[in-house]
Amino acid sequence: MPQMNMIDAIRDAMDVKMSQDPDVLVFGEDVGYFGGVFRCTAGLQEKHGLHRCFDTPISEGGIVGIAVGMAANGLRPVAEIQFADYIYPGYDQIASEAARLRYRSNGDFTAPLTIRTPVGGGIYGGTTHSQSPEALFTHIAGLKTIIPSNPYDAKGLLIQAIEDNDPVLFLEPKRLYNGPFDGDPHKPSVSWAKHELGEVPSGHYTVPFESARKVSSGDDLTILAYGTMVWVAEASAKLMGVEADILDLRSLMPLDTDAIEQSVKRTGRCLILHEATRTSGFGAELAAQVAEMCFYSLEAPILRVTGWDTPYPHAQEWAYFPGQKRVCNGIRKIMESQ
Amino acid sequence: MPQMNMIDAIRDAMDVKMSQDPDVLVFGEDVGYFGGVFRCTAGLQEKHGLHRCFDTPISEGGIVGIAVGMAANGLRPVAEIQFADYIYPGYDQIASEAARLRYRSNGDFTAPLTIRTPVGGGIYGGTTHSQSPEALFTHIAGLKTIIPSNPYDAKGLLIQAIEDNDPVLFLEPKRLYNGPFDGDPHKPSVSWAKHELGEVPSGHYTVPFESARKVSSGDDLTILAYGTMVWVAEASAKLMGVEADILDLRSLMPLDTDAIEQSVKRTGRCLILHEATRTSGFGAELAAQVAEMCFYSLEAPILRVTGWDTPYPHAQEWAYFPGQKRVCNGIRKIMESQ
Amino acid sequence: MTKRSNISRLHIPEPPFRPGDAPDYSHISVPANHTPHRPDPLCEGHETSEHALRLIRVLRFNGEAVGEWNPKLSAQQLHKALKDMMMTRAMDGRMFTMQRQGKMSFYMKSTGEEAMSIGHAMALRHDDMIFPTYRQQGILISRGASIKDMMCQCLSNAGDHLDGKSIPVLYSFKKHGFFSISGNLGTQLIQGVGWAMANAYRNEDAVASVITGEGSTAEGDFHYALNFASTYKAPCIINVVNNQWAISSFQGIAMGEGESFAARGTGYGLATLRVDGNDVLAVYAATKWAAERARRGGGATLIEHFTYRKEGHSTSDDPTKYRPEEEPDIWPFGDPIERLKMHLIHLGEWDEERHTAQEDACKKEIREIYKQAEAMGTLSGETNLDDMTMFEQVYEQPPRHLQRQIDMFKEELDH
Amino acid sequence: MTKRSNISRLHIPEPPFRPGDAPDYSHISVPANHTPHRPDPLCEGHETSEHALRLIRVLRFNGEAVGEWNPKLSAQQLHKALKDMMMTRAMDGRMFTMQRQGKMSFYMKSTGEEAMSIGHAMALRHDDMIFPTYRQQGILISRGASIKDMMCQCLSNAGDHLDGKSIPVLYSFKKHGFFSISGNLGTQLIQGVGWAMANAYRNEDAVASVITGEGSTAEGDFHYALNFASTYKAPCIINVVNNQWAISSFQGIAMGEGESFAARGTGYGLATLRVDGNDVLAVYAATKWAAERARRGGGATLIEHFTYRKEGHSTSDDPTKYRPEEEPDIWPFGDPIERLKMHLIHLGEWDEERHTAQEDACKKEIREIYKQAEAMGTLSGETNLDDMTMFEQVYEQPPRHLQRQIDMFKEELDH
Ligand SMILES: Cc1ncc(C[n+]2csc(CCOP(=O)(O)OP(=O)(O)O)c2C)c(N)n1
Ligand SMILES: Cc1ncc(C[n+]2csc(CCOP(=O)(O)OP(=O)(O)O)c2C)c(N)n1
Ligand SMILES: [Mg+2]
Ligand SMILES: [Mg+2]
Repeated sequence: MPQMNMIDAIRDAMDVKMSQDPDVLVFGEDVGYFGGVFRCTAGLQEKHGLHRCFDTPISEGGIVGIAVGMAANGLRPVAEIQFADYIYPGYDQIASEAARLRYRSNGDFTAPLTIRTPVGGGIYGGTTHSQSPEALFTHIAGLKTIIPSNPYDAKGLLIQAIEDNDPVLFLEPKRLYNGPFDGDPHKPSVSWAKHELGEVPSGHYTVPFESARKVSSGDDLTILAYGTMVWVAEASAKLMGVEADILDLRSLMPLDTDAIEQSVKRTGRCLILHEATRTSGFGAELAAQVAEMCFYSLEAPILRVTGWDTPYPHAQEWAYFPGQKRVCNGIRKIMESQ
Repeated sequence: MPQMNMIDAIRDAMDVKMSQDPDVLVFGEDVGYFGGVFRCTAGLQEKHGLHRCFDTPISEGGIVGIAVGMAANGLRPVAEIQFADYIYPGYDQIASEAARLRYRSNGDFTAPLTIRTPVGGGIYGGTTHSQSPEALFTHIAGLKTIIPSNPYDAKGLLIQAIEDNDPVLFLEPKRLYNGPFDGDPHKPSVSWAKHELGEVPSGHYTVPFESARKVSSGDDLTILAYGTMVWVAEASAKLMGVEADILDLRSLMPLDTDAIEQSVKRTGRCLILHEATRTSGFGAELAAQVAEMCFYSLEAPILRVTGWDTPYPHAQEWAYFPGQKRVCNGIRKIMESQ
Repeated sequence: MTKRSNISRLHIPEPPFRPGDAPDYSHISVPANHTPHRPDPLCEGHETSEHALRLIRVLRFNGEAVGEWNPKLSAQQLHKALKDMMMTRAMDGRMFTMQRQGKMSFYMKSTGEEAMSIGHAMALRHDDMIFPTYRQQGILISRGASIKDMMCQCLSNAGDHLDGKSIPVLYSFKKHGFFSISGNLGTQLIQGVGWAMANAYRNEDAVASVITGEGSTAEGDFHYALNFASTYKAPCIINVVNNQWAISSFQGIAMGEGESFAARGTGYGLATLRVDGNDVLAVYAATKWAAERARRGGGATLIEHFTYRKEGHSTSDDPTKYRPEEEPDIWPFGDPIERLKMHLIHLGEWDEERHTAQEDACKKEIREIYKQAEAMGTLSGETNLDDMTMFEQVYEQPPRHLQRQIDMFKEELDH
Repeated sequence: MTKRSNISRLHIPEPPFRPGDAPDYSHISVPANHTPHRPDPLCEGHETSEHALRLIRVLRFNGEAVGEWNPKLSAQQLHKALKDMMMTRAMDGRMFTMQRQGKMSFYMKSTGEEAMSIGHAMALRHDDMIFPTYRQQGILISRGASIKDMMCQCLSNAGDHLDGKSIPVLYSFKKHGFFSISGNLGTQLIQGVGWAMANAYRNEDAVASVITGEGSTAEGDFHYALNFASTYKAPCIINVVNNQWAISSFQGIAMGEGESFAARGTGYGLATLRVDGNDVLAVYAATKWAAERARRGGGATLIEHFTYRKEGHSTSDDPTKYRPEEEPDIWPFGDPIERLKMHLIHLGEWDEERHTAQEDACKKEIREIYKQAEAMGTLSGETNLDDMTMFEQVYEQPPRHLQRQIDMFKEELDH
């Protein structure tokens, strides 16, 4: 089976769909001839033609706006926003338009579009190249929000997103593009080359939404994570020597609440991780649901380990990032409490 | 003491500040000669002059953008966004700029501005005149988010907001402009005229941020609410005959977590209310904090009673709105569980 | 109270007249020969930069149709245009009254602006998708949409195809090439450009027409639309309906020091036309020119339709609070229906009697249709809509969390 | 690989040359007499619409300074301009190398564009606030900011006034009238207009100058800035630095069918100038004209600075991947430093020897300053910054929830 990093897998997903379906086209800032600042669209213009993979003006609102119009007109546009930190000029077109068109027209018009954008820190990107804004989108009814943690899921979920008949926001943890990352920036970086999740089938396959991936099984506690934090969770659990039920949520909206409920009802302990700012982050929704669904099974308070309620600093990146130390403290607190 | 409705109180707050401080100016769509579609700025242009209360182009991004520049240059602009549903074109200027300027310049520049905007439903405004987007802003570090539930608080909190040296989003529950609303649209509407919270001192006074208002005291359960839902909470508790500790949060960011913790630790039961869509609403953050802070005191699951995860429908407005019936069901569930 | 003093160097534009002032627009000259020549629809964009500053007119006030822009419509087409404008006005009148009687939550009239809708719609193909604002109900009437369906949408009753989800006048009629109207201003301009790009991508020759009020040109989406339309030569028409008012703000708040809204397109290299929006033949001619340009690969045209909003912004405001009561009547460009009537009379095709008769007939027909529509329900009375519809069309399929909320709501209904 | 074929009607603009092509810009004529006349700074905006399509130039390639725009700077001013441009280039060179050695996370050069920064800064008053992009470090050097402080910001060390919060080159120097640079493109354009409105509101005559790259003109904020500046006659200068490239996208992606970026201002009724951005005297003259217009109540001017980005976008890209390697050298407008050098030599004020000597002196001085800066720490080694600074300046005072997080972090450090 071909071995791919996450960039290759994402590119391959678009390539597969562009080859299968003439209605699929790709655009965004620097995605055409250059192939994208992270290379996710490299070669697509050469292979599929100028009109199927092209550069846009630097206008995130315009990018999402034409995507809505194209999608309503029968195409399946895949738009790239160069960094999630720059998606806000397009926020109105996403929240008020893409996510609302089906509802306000009662199905007369729909917007089957996909917006891809890199999220998360770990590359010294500072306040405007590191953000994780997922919670600003999971609150929007009519929108789906997806975030893979590995090449295999990335390809399968992206193909699913392109085929979905509702608008999908596809978040790509940029720190995972080239390899898994356990949260320790001092270790030599690992690549996907020899990783089993770097084994990506060629051709078409999908990974369903609304279904979490079981990363590891254990009875000590449940750890809910997504994106980069999945790898930090795994490393931290090992470090702490706990048997953790780690769920990679993958699909934040819609969410696999069944998997969460089953796991926490069994373990009675729940740790929630995300890189985003704490207050009103997606962890809040997860904690609220667990607190309601699993109240009678809980043996310890639900804890959130997250980024701080500050912008993402540049030089203090690793003091902001919820690394193994912070996660281990969380695990310890949860395991100690009864 | 003068009796005011919420519109008068909000106008009076601006009038007081404009009279005291030449650096305070007011602008927005239709706020000048016309006095605003909800009349909140009526008479301010006539009294203070064309240059201190004026109309802007229909450009929420531009409105917030000039506010940031004016605030950085020493003024204290008060900008009106005609409906919160239309704030999204200004989202980037709020989240990336107003809320970030102080941090990224390490205090070299700041943005002491206030953005006023009406929120909430109950006036048959449909999907684009009814939204409650508070949770999209409480996630933004560097921003403060305030929402009053009565004329007295509205004036005191707005003066506080204008005097605050950080950007403040001031949300005005439009259904409360003319009177308290207990959630029953069939009852004749009540006015602020004879209501004690309609007694608004003339001149300058402030209501502090980060401090909740105790609406009623009781030992049966704690109800966390803000804006319109404060009144629905009070009516529903009465209807159910429970002794409820009802907190009007008023300041969502920063939040009065002490008041919440003390109350829930005493009552052991917590109901959270908001009109906004459920998933990733501000209720999620409240539930997460209560679940963590009060775990050992909780005798029942924390429940959220909210609007549904749909856009705010027009004709089905009262099926969407979390009225007394839905709130009473929540109270019943919480009181029944042990 | 009239205009405010300003003691600051900060310049704040003010309209020429406020309530209490005696409005006088004699300075707005309406020269018969103001009309610029009609260039080849495939000319260079900058060859139309002068057109952005002048005004394309066909109908003289005396009823003559003159100049090279005269589309020379058949009598039958002229009669249809007149009838459609009159039906639009009759419907607006009726719905406004019914809103005042509380039958619906809200309504918006297009009085004085009917020529823009009707002339524009008649000049386009039915497969040309229009992205309208809430003030182009005339397009639906011209394209033969069911007026009853439109009324049912406003009444949010069982006959509303939108199941009451949207507020009145935010229609959606895909089958009539009428895009779902958003309550958010401006957003559809760039969507229409995307729609047009999709047509070009598939090598189809249908065009898209997007419409905005002059006030909404201040939104970023207007800039996106002009920029993307220019960059990708999108086959579309970008229409600015300058009806002088944006709720209470006069056009100068959006315009600033600019000379016209059409001129906003010049810097983008778009073709730019400015047309007398109360002249249905001029609107038709300009639209035809732009549609041909777009269809033949010439790219986008920005058209400013210069007209006047005769009534309030909506049922929620009283225009005499911010502009002189008599301003609508002394507006120098006349009334679009009157002007087409004069033309038909001038052609010997029409007379006052028949006109009055048709006016009554339209009112009667509208009253009849309204009766049938109201019979299906009203917001004030019974909508005859199932509240459950509120959960439909959020997504193609309701995810689990929405299913749970549907169950919660059912439980709420049972309690 | 060179340009792509397109089998669709959807038009996608392409740059004239890609890697593998032999670039040829002989079609871009640089006529000495291309310069339009210098109107009264208080003229009507539309009197400058021609200026938006032509190019203001003062420096001939032979070193002569000609025409009515010639600011006739003193020899001392000319020497300062040259020195500041050379220092800017020397600093860029040094910082780029140090970034390559891993001393800092990122860097951006302004090579080829120094004239815009230096000429613009020299023509403004120190109390005129500039809203720059990340490519105007020359403004700080011209205004006498400490180069060591700038370097410390890039190194995120103890000498960084921003405590390492921001990535390299996103400087903030209020005391030098240099606004905090945002990583989000375009956002500061409308903020600068607001700043200028505040000056006017207080009846002060300081102006604001806002700067954007040509690619970023596609953001909504550019439209907001032009529109609000026009509506309120804000005393500001809106600068578009057209350096032909936006990372890998050529200027045509943002420009579309437009004729120039200056022309984008015409429709708003703004004054519009287009200037040879590699001609420091022309930049100075245009800026002076616009500043006088703004100061005297004439409102805003849009200036397009026509120049060329000689190096990569930043340390993160390799420009030979998307444009011909030789393009920077054959670009017909020459190098701004060379051109001023020629002028000084032409005046008998300078010669090659002194120039080479000054080049070495600048490099040496920069190396010295860098040594001192690096001594205060580097991102790769020790920043000597307290991680706790991360929690400062989120708000004026940390609210309780932030206090709790500070305690959590302290606990984390102890563990
Ligand atoms: C984004 C947004 N901002 C504000 C509003 C509120 N609003 C509705 S209509 C209107 C005036 C629009 O004026 P104009 O564009 O001239 O159109 P007209 O009503 O004159 O046809 C305003 C401000 C809105 N619907 N959407
Ligand atoms: C809102 C936003 N979108 C995208 C980016 C990513 N980005 C950084 S610089 C750049 C190119 C800017 O080009 P231009 O405006 O021409 O300025 P130049 O770099 O040429 O000086 C892009 C796309 C960003 N920083 N902000
Ligand atoms: Mg209007
Ligand atoms: Mg550029």
